[in-house]
Amino acid sequence: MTTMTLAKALNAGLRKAMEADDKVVIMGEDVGTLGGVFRITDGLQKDFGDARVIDTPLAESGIVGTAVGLAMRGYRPVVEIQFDGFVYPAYDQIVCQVAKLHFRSLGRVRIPMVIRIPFGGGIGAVEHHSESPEAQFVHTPGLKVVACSNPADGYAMIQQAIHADDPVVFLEPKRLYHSAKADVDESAPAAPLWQSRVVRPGSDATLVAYGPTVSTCLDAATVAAEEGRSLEVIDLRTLSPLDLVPVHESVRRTGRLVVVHEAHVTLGLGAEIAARVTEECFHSLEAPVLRVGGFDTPYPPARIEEAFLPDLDRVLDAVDRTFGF
Amino acid sequence: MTTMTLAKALNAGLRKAMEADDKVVIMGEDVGTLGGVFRITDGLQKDFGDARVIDTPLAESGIVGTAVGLAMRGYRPVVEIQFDGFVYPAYDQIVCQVAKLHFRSLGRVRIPMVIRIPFGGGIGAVEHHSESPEAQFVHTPGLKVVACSNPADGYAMIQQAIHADDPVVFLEPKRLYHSAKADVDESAPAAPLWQSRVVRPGSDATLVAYGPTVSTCLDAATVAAEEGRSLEVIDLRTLSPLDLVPVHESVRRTGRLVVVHEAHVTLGLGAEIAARVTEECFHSLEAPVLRVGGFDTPYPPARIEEAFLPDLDRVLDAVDRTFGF
Amino acid sequence: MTDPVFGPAPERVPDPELVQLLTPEGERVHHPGFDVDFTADELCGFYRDMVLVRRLDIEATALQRHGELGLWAQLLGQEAAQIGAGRALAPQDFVFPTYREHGVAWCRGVDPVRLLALFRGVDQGSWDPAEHNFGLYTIVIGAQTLHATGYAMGVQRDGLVGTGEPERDTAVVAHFGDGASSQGDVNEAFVFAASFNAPVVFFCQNNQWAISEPFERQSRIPLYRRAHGFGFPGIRVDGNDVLATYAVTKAALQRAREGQGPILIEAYTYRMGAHTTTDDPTRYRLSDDVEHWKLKDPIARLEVYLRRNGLADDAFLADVAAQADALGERMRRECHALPDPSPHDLWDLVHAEKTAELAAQQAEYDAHAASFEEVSS
Amino acid sequence: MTDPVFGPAPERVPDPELVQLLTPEGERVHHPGFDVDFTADELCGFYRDMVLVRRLDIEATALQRHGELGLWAQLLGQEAAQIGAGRALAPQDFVFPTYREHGVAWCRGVDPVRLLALFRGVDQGSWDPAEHNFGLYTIVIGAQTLHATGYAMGVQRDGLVGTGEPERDTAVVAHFGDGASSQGDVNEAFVFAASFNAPVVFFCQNNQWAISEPFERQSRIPLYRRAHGFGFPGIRVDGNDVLATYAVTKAALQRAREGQGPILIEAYTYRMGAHTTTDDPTRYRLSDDVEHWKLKDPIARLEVYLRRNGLADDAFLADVAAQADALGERMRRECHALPDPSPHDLWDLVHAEKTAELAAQQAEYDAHAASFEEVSS
Ligand SMILES: Cc1ncc(C[n+]2csc(CCOP(=O)(O)OP(=O)(O)O)c2C)c(N)n1
Ligand SMILES: Cc1ncc(C[n+]2csc(CCOP(=O)(O)OP(=O)(O)O)c2C)c(N)n1
Ligand SMILES: [Mg+2]
Ligand SMILES: [Mg+2]
Repeated sequence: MTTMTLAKALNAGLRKAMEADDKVVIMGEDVGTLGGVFRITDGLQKDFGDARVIDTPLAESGIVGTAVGLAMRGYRPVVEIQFDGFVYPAYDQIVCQVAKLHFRSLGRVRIPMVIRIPFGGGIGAVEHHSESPEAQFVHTPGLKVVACSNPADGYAMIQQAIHADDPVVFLEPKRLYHSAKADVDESAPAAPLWQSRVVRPGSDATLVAYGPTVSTCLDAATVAAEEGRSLEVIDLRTLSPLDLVPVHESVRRTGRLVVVHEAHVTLGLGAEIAARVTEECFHSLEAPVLRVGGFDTPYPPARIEEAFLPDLDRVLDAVDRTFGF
Repeated sequence: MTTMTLAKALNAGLRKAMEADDKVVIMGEDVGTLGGVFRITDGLQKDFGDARVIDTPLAESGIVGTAVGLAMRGYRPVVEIQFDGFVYPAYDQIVCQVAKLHFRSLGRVRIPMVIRIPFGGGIGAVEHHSESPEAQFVHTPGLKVVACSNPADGYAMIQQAIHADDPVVFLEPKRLYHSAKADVDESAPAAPLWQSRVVRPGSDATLVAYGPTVSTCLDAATVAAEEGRSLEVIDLRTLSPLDLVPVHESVRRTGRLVVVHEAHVTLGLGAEIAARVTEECFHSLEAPVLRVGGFDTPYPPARIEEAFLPDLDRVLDAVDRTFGF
Repeated sequence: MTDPVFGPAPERVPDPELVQLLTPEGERVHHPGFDVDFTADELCGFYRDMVLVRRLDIEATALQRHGELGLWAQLLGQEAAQIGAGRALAPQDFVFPTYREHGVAWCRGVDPVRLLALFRGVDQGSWDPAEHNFGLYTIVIGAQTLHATGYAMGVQRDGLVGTGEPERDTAVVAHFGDGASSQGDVNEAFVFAASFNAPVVFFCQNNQWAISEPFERQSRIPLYRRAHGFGFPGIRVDGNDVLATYAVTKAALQRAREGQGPILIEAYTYRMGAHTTTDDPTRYRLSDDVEHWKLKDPIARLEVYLRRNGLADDAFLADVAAQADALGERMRRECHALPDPSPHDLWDLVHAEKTAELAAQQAEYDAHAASFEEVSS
Repeated sequence: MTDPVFGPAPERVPDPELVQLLTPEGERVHHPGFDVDFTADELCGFYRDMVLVRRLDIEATALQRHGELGLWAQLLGQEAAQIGAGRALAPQDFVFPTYREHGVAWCRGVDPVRLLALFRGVDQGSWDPAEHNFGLYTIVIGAQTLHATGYAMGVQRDGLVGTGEPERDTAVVAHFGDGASSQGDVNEAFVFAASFNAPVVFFCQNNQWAISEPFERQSRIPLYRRAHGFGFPGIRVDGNDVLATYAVTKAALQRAREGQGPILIEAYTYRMGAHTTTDDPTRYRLSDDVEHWKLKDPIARLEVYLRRNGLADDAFLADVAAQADALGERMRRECHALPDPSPHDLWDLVHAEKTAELAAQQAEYDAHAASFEEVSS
């Protein structure tokens, strides 16, 4: 059991995966000597050499495209996209190649690639550094998409994602990299990667979140509890496939659901969850599923990002509204 | 009043827009001498010259990126993406530049660009030629997204989109290009671009569709009528902004809604419509909003695309299911 | 025009000769860099290959006309470029094709019927890339050049470059077209290959056209010179000359295997047919042009050479023609017999590990399909 | 090593001299292609500009350290490249910057406080591109090079190339870095610019680093030669020499305005500071390197030259220093005074024509905000 930040937990997880399988290679901009702009790959090039931790030319399509070739040659590339907003030059390779090669080849070609993306806002950054692009990947068949929300999950999930034989978009809540510290039990058996998890039980309404908004929801539940309202909080963890079993179970008890994410509300994950849960739990719902997310505007300048991001007040406000139907 | 195919109607609309404003330029692969692989720009280079109808090098990011520059210089570029599946190399320019420049510049920079995309399946094509990428653009603030479903709309909407001061992703149901013939009244006043439209009134359940699935839904309504069930069909026309006013009005009467599109169900437009309509019409709904769409698999080989695409049976089946709740 | 300040524009540098070993008239010429001797067997083999892949192409085109294929991308005119490139490979080399490399597929032992299946819409490529060391056809222009570069980086990591053992040293070929040279991905592949000195041979078939756009829209200088801007060699070869294409590719592959890094070959050729069976080239090019290139036919010139030098007699030529007939007959037969895929299987193919979500969608589909069978029975 | 078959690897061609007009020691040298005379006013102007933008940079860096800015991208060491490029412009020319062209912004009359606002997180660029003929900062690496090329195609369509009227003929500048040269977009910009012969000057500040990656990761040959692969000229200039940068840029712009098409300038310089204020360059580079480049300081060499030739006296230098102090003081003052934006306005900025959808979201936000004001009041 060690106390560590999310950044350190991911670093430790990557190291573990590299030790376990020498086909694991890390690729990206500045991942070598510098250890990445967030230091997630700190020290790995020193210990595993520059054939396994590769500083690439500055071209995201090139990074993902060459990673496809490495995967076809039997490697397990772990690609770092420096910031969420810079994944788009690689979008074509991800959507048309990474996602489709298994299908296209009738299952003969596997692309066990992990695409790590530091995502979300709240760090006071300039444009393109605070995006939440997950919905677009979840809409793309062939990709799997997960998001960690705490150091213990970060440590376990990155290893599981690397171990998986399918391409995984791995979302890391960048604003928690160096803030969230927690105990990581490196020898504990990890929960399956493809399961969501109830992180706080409750009975009056359900909150669903992932990545950076899990802690927002936990805070909201604490405040709500003081006001006598019991909120259940579910950390989705896996966005594709979606594991809504615990959500359905919860909503059947609470009758009320609010989904919280930083991505734009329109066609964000909340839309899909609302549609599925309404279909599955139609007669249990006391109110429509409500969504709290980033507004349908581009991510704003840092001085007003707090207004853009879902916060405790907007979450509690939505919970209130579910009681108004 | 002239009877024409959708392809001819779009061609006529483009010609009209070019005559009306000499800042309108057309760009793309093979749009010049060849008139585009679907002949939508047929004859335009001959009549307007190669400074206004530009055969570009084979690079979609280059096409959209240079169109941004032309827009900044006061032009109104109409970009043709040859097939839906080839829009992804331009995705970065569309999402990070086209969509955001107005916002980023505090409204000083306008990008009155139209990105024409022949979309959808049903033409027996090879991979990447039958995609429905609309959800990803609807999720992107700053873009407007419309889809035409018939020649009269094609003729009017393309002109309106070119006239609009914002970037518009213009989706054309390629499988209807040369099949759907209809009367186009070139002098009739056009309906506003940003409005959806009830194309068949009904009272028992509501179908919402756009582009290629409008005719599927109209066929379904015809069959249902024979079986004594009255379906209202709404052609969305505008996907971003969404105009759900007629949908809400309809659902308040029918209590049942099925959304039909070719895009993958998960996080397709149906998800957003389900979420919004459920929130707006919670107490009117007799059943959850159901969705009929492409499966969550990559688009399949042509010999089985019919199974993948929403058809009359799947639509009617979903309607039946809304009566089962 | 020489710019007084910036010096000669680079396109004014005299173009080094196209590498050619067999003239359009069937005359064997020599090139100092590629002083190769060919055995009669090799020459006859090239001839047979070219005749057979031309037949393959004609047959597939006919099948499309008869509605058996949804589409066909013709290689007519590019036989020498493809057979030269394909036959130069060592077994361990790996090839990343576009959608038109039927001749290379042939050399790699991919059954032509597998190509038909793809264009018929039965599947999206059903050969095993690992079995043939031949990747799947790639339709998104240029994407495969990055895959090739990454694969070559994998070969480096496997320690299979520069060992000096001919059985082990491995090179990778990235095929692409003149149009593709404009794509960002192709240029990024050049950057990565140069940066990592990857053992990849970029093989561009400049067939003068990207659908309706002439080569000049993509580049104002010969394409092989693009490589110079990235710091590796480029060379232009007569792509209608199978001997030259073979010799140049072989040398380039050897160079890559030895660890000397990437190289760009521009095989200068001509797309004699339409872009694909849906295309109508009369809309954008002169038949004069096509006639001009007919005189450079890759098969005719080798036939003249073989005959003139007594390397092939009537019996040999008749035998090749018979093989072509047999191939055509088999293709027709087996194409008709290709079974349609089952929609049921769709969900099995999405991932290596199927998800519960997709299994549920599959079950739903099956139930729906079953209900229809009930109704119709 | 010369390859016996493919000829000399292109990187072996002797590198033509870097264009330089002022040595690091402050000696004026001559270059046959750029035989330019400068007036005392021009030279003093360059000096003043460089001193002021260095102060601008230092001041902004300090503001970041004090928490007033979220980030700052330093130009330290690149003053000559930027002032040379900026002062060579004609008023009608249009510039597409990256995020580091503070010196060019200065030349284009953009108030430095506007740059602070962006890095403070108040906005994402609040100057009017059309007013200054200076586009917004672009953070996505390379994207702006395509915008520049398209803009230049617009200039062509406006008939403002090769008219011979110096007031009308227009060129466009695309700034980018050495790292950016690897991006697909930049190479596609080269393709488009060459294909359409667009009046665009690609101006690459090769400051040797892309964050922590040395230039060698991006290219194994000097970058100006990339242009040759696309069929247009490239030239390398001493980017720490304001005279040379000015002269080369001026000639390149003129060439573009005359209709001779694109050109690539590689301004060879060095990023003396960190990549941005969040970066720690000690993790990846030697201080020796930095020391070495200090000897090539762009301001010091011009100061030596001015003094030695009696072109600048103490009074002038003191005046420039005073101007720098005043600038610094104003930046501090006005930075503190920058008002925060209002979230309410977000929805007004998304489109030229606001949608009902966004108006509704805006109203909802306003109601929510008002309810909080009620609660807290
Ligand atoms: C990214 C992308 N854009 C557009 C297309 C449509 N398309 C298919 S082939 C082709 C022309 C390709 O020309 P070239 O690279 O010269 O190859 P060739 O067909 O001549 O063999 C185009 C534009 C595509 N397949 N992929
Ligand atoms: C598409 C994209 N990928 C990654 C980044 C992150 N990033 C910002 S600056 C930079 C290095 C740029 O290097 P260079 O082009 O040499 O310009 P310099 O910063 O040296 O001026 C990187 C990788 C980005 N902004 N955009
Ligand atoms: Mg071609
Ligand atoms: Mg740099």
